[in-house]
Amino acid sequence: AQESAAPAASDNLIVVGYAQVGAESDWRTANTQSFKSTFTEANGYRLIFDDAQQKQENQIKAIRSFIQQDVDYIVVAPVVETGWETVLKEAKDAGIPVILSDRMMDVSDPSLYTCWVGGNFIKEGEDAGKWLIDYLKKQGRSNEKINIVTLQGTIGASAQIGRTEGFGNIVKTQPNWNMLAMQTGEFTQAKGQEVMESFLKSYPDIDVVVAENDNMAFGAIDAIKAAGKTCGPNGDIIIISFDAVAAAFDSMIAGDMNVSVECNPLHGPRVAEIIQKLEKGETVDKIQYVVEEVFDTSMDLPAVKATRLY
Amino acid sequence: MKLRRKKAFNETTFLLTITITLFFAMYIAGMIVFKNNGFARLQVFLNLFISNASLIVIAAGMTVVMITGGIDISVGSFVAMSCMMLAHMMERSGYGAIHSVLIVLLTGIVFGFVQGYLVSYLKIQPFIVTLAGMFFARGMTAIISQDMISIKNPMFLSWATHKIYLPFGGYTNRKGVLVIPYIYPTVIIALIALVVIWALLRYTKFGRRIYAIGGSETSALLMGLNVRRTRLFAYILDGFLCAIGGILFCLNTCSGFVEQAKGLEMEAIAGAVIGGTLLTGGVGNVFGSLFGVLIKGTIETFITFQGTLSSWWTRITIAALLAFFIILQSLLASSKLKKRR
Amino acid sequence: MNEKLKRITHYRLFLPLICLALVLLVNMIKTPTFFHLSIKNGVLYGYTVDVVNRASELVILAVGMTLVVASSAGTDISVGAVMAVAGAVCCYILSGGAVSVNEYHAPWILGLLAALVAGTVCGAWNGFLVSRMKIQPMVATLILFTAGRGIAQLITKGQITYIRVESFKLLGANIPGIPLPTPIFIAIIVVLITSIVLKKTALGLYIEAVGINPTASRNVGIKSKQIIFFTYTFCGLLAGIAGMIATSRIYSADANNIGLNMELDAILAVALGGNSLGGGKFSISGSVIGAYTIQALTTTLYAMGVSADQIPVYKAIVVVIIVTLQSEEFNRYMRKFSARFAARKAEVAK
Amino acid sequence: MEEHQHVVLTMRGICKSFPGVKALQDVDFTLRTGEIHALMGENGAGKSTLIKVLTGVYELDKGEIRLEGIDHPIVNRSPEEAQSKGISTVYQEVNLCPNLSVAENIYIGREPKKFGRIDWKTMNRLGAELLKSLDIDVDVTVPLGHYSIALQQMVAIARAVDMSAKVLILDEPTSSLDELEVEKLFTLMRKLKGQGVGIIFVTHFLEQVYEVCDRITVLRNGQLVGEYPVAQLPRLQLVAKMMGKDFDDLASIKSLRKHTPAEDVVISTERLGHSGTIKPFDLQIQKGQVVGLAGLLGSGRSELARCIYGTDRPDSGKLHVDGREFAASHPIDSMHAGMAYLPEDRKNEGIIADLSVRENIMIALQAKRGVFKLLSRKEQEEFTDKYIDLLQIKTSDRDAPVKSLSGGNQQKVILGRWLLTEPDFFILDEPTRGIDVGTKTEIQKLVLQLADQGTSVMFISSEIDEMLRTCDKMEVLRDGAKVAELDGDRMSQESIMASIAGGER
Ligand SMILES: Nc1ncnc2c1ncn2[C@@H]1O[C@H](COP(=O)(O)OP(=O)(O)OP(=O)(O)O)[C@@H](O)[C@H]1O
Ligand SMILES: Nc1ncnc2c1ncn2[C@@H]1O[C@H](COP(=O)(O)OP(=O)(O)OP(=O)(O)O)[C@@H](O)[C@H]1O
Ligand SMILES: [Mg+2]
Ligand SMILES: [Mg+2]
Repeated sequence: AQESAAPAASDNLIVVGYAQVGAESDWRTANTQSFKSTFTEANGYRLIFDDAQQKQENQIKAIRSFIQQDVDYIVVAPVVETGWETVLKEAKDAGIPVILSDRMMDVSDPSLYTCWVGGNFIKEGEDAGKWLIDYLKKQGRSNEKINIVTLQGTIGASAQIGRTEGFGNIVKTQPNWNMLAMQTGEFTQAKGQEVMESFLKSYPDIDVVVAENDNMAFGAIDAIKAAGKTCGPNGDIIIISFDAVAAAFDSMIAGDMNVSVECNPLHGPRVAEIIQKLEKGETVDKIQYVVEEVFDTSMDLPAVKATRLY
Repeated sequence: MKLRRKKAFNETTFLLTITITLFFAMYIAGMIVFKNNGFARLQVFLNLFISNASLIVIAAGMTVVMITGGIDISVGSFVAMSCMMLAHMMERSGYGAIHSVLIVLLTGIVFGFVQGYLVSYLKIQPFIVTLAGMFFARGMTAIISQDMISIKNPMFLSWATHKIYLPFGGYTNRKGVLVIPYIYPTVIIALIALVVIWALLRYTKFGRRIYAIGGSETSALLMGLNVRRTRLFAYILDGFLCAIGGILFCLNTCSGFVEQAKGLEMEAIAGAVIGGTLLTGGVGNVFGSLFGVLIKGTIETFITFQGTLSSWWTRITIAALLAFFIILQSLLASSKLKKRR
Repeated sequence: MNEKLKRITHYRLFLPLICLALVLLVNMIKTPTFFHLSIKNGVLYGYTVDVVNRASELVILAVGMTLVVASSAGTDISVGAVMAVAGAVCCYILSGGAVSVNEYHAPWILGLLAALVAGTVCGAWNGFLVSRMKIQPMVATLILFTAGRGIAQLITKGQITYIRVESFKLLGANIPGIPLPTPIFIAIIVVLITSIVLKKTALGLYIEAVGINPTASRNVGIKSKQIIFFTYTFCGLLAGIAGMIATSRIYSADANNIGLNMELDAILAVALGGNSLGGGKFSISGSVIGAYTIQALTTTLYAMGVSADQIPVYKAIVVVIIVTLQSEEFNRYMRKFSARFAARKAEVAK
Repeated sequence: MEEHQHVVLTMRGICKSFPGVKALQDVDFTLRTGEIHALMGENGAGKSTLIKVLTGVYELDKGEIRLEGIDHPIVNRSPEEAQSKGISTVYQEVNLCPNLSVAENIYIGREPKKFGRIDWKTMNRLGAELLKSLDIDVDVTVPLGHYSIALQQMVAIARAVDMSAKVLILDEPTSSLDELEVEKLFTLMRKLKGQGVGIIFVTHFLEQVYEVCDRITVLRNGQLVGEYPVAQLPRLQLVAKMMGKDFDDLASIKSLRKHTPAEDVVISTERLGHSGTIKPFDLQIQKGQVVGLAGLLGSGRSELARCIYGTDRPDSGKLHVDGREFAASHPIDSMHAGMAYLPEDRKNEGIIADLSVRENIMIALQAKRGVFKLLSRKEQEEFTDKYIDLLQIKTSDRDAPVKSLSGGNQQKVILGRWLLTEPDFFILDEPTRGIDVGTKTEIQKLVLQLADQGTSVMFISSEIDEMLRTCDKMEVLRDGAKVAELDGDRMSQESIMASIAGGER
């Protein structure tokens, strides 16, 4: 269907409909910003942005509305992975290519979407685990018994599933690591703190806290301090976190957090690249990972932070 | 005796007229504002029904319990539970689509029965009972499975994706594809359910009793109506409609996961109230609720067509339009009432 | 003896208290460490402290919700969102619009006042809709319920605004030298002031009268609309206070999560306290006990390691049991049943 | 005649108690076919309770109920069950659904059907015909709540009558009806009696008892005093039996009046009007004067009272209080100007049901003092006890919720509430509705006493007698306009009836 794409509308702009999840976190806001600053009229695009308020129903409605508005491309950052068969088929019937961002879609027919751009959550989890192995080795604690607790994200979210699985893969290889408990902190600071308080009372000797996003890590740090313990590179408890938002750098600089594994939200330029290729009629890779790094306190964090956009 | 009567008119009809008029006014306004973006296309109108089929049925159930003077805030969670049950049964437990659907319907009846029993026989406040119902259903969803389950059952998918084309209103889009207007079977089911409930409320003893107990429970009791049983049945009917709503919702989303259909109860309540149902009971009409839902849907369509709002402006705009509508309705109603005095 | 027992069981708060006791009893058995208290860094530390501490926002909201329910026979479902607005306003003022600051850009008190004003304004808006425009409470407050977090995000531009100043955390943590967290005191102060005002003035009576029969109340010279307006405004103010505590706990304005789903818990607290959601007679102390019961339940389930998204099931079961025990109808059935049972026993004995 | 009457209903040894009150103790009651049986007693004697026990609204504690044709004692667990056994009832407070149409209220539960669905056309036609036969001409498709209480009462009666039961119970059906309607009701009752229906009739109007009833059962304080054929129980004796003591006749009341009203005008209206209900109205009330408003149902008496008091805002004309122009924006303003208002719709506008007797009594004075000057608990209790005593309010406890009182006693509570504020101008809209003879006299005396102390009173009542006994001046209304103003000797039953009927005067 791509060859038959009609020349763009009278104003010659490429119309892109973007169905975003919501604005539930700083990460998401940075992600939205990345799209809004890439798909500008100056760059030859008209962006129709829709915010689903974290509801899949709303995204489905938005995609249907995009079809009626005759957009050239639909970009979706799905709220959830499942349940897209019907509406993607409608888009396909209308001849509009669909690009996924951030989360995958679980559909029976992969031809329903053109390609996917995003981070690799399992890899993030594994990176965190590998970092911990190195770190413990450096500290000479490789053979010590290490007690770990995990503050999980909202159960069912791709980030939660991927990070839990990735870190779990590494835990399995380390017989001296002991996963004491996993409980969801629903990706929020307040819940993270509440759950951590509970952990601290049930388990007196925790060595490592894995928080599946930065916000929960902040909450955990507060709870640890309130319990009269210390954390960070010079403390009793090692804090491992994900996302690496600006506040996480502050926390690492302050010496509270050990490491944060990046989850890159800047998908806009990457999607624009893909669209340009498609416009030229080229084929694109189905799965495209964005680059992600690991930041820890051994780096020159203030310098790194200055270069970052979110 | 010669009686001077206050001007003959009926609040219900009046509110309904306001709602319907405002809906069309709003829709036409949309066609004018977004005339270059295809708002006037038939499919946009049909999408209102396609996307809101389940909400229409659920709002009808909500209307029934609201007429009794009750409320049901468990519907969103119940829908999530229905979807999860369907997904889990078909994908993990090997049930067929038909069996799964029947089991969900039965669950709806049982769920309605339990809530109804607590409300009518133990006289516990509906808000609290259904709040507990809400917690229960949401938690149960998580207990059934914490995963996201995609439904791939071929029969179910064929129901979900079976387009029913309309013989008119087609157009060719910019990709050169001929787009013919269509609806899904869900829309037809929803409309049938709506008509059935309307007839039930208007033409059966059960229906009239629902209005009676909403108007005055003591009076209904003293007039010799079985208040408790009527109320119990109202909740059972509501539970059944929620189950249908859940199935329609699942046909639209084809998946089950814990966070599904969050806040659906508020949408259903808003739909019913905009449609002229009173939370205090005794007054309401399922067609009003239909238009209430459509108005909400139209507001959302505006937002997508607008296409530049950030998340916060989306929320604020929806709320502002809602406020505008509610206040306008209240002003119209009260000025009319004043005249009557 | 029997008389005395009867008097106690007829005491209004008897059942709510029993419920709380039951929840705590379960703890005693299931989680022996639940009642352990120790002192760390001069601060009292333990699960029970957590319960009382974490319940503070809920207690404050429940007080406001009680009055709203009593006066208007309706609920304010916007309180959670109003908390977020208050937090956002405060952080915006204190940060001067930046995403993260290490020192105040405006005096702390200004931020606090702004937050309270924001809460009050939101409450007044709800009050206006309910009392003047005669919109049904749940629908009237639905507007802010929908818009509130949007407004909060608008203020914070969709980002979490951090105020990394030690003194900002005091409201949500411990003031040095005082062994209990500050929120506990704030909750107590709110409850005390409200109760005293209700006791020492005719306000409580007015609220009940208006809730029971607004027309009759008007006829005896009570300004029903003003009373309803007042309760909503006050509820907004309390939501503002609760929002400040929640914000201070995480020293940041998180528009999406502050006060999330708190409205439901607040309404539940009111009902568990034995208050009718149909308006009229109310008991603040009942609602307060209700609020502590809910938090005790939540903390208990955490302590028992129940997964967060399954917690609602247990909560629902406990709630149903509690309200059933409180229901008069149920007690009537039970009395009848036990009478019949006694009769049968007597027959058998013959 | 007695011979071919047989017993249709017997109640033996009926007991019922509420927390703190023994409402019925060992009461017997017998109803025969084709008789109208008056159930008499003071407020709170237990009449309504007896009826509610019979129809299953309350569960009875002890006793036995037998119905003709059923050979074992029956227990009604709900009004539904009672109805199915042929007992149809009009309860004391109008108990219909305001949101349903008039026709539905008549037929709900037994709607005419066609093809299994409710046949609205037939229902509306039947409803209209039924009401027409009672000489009521209304639009039966309109929600009942749009009509006045009196009409609602008639609809309730029509409903009960139409169910053509074995037993028909009417609990104070006449309290809000005017004489013409009462006549219509009586005609109807006689017709049913002729058809062999047994009718239980509760009323506080003694004349009515002697007009239609065959037999009287008297209750006092929840106990049976006795059952008597009407002919053997003269009026005075009946009253003595009800009250348990001798009773000075009503006729002598007027002589209690010592002073004549002073000249200074307290309230005056100047073309006061309210669109649709009252036409421009001129009225002057002097200090210590009792002014009666007479007229048929819906003639606008209550509306006028409401406009003066400020619950409704007049939209034309002026109101003067003590010579100064006065416009109330809220009843509290009127209260500060010295007014008090006892509304006719007790249930919806008078009592605050869940509050205690004490709170109901003190609330108006409290509102007048302002929210911050709370009456001390001691003052509250003193005041309450004073009025419980003065008005002989029957209640188990001053802190009992007022909704647990009998209808008449609730009315006394409201009266006490206003007396406590010591008003200069007291508007009484049907103050004696649902009040027993003894108390009625007391209230009339009270009105005269108040007038003697300089309080002006506006008295609205459907009983012309009662007004003749108390009023110095009568205003007669028809269709919202004043048709006559009568005072002194020109005030008589005939002249008032003539004005109402619309003769040229
Ligand atoms: N639901 C109730 N709860 C408690 N007490 C009640 C209740 N209903 C009635 N009573 C009490 O029972 C007694 C009898 O009341 P009832 O209503 O039968 O009187 P009545 O004879 O109908 O009087 P009236 O002429 O004023 O209507 C009264 O003392 C009243 O206070
Ligand atoms: N039969 C009726 N049908 C319709 N409306 C009526 C009827 N009777 C009265 N109303 C309305 O009810 C309101 C009250 O009338 P109002 O009470 O002033 O008359 P009233 O002379 O006091 O009669 P009542 O004896 O019933 O108290 C008015 O708004 C009037 O228009
Ligand atoms: Mg009575
Ligand atoms: Mg009147």
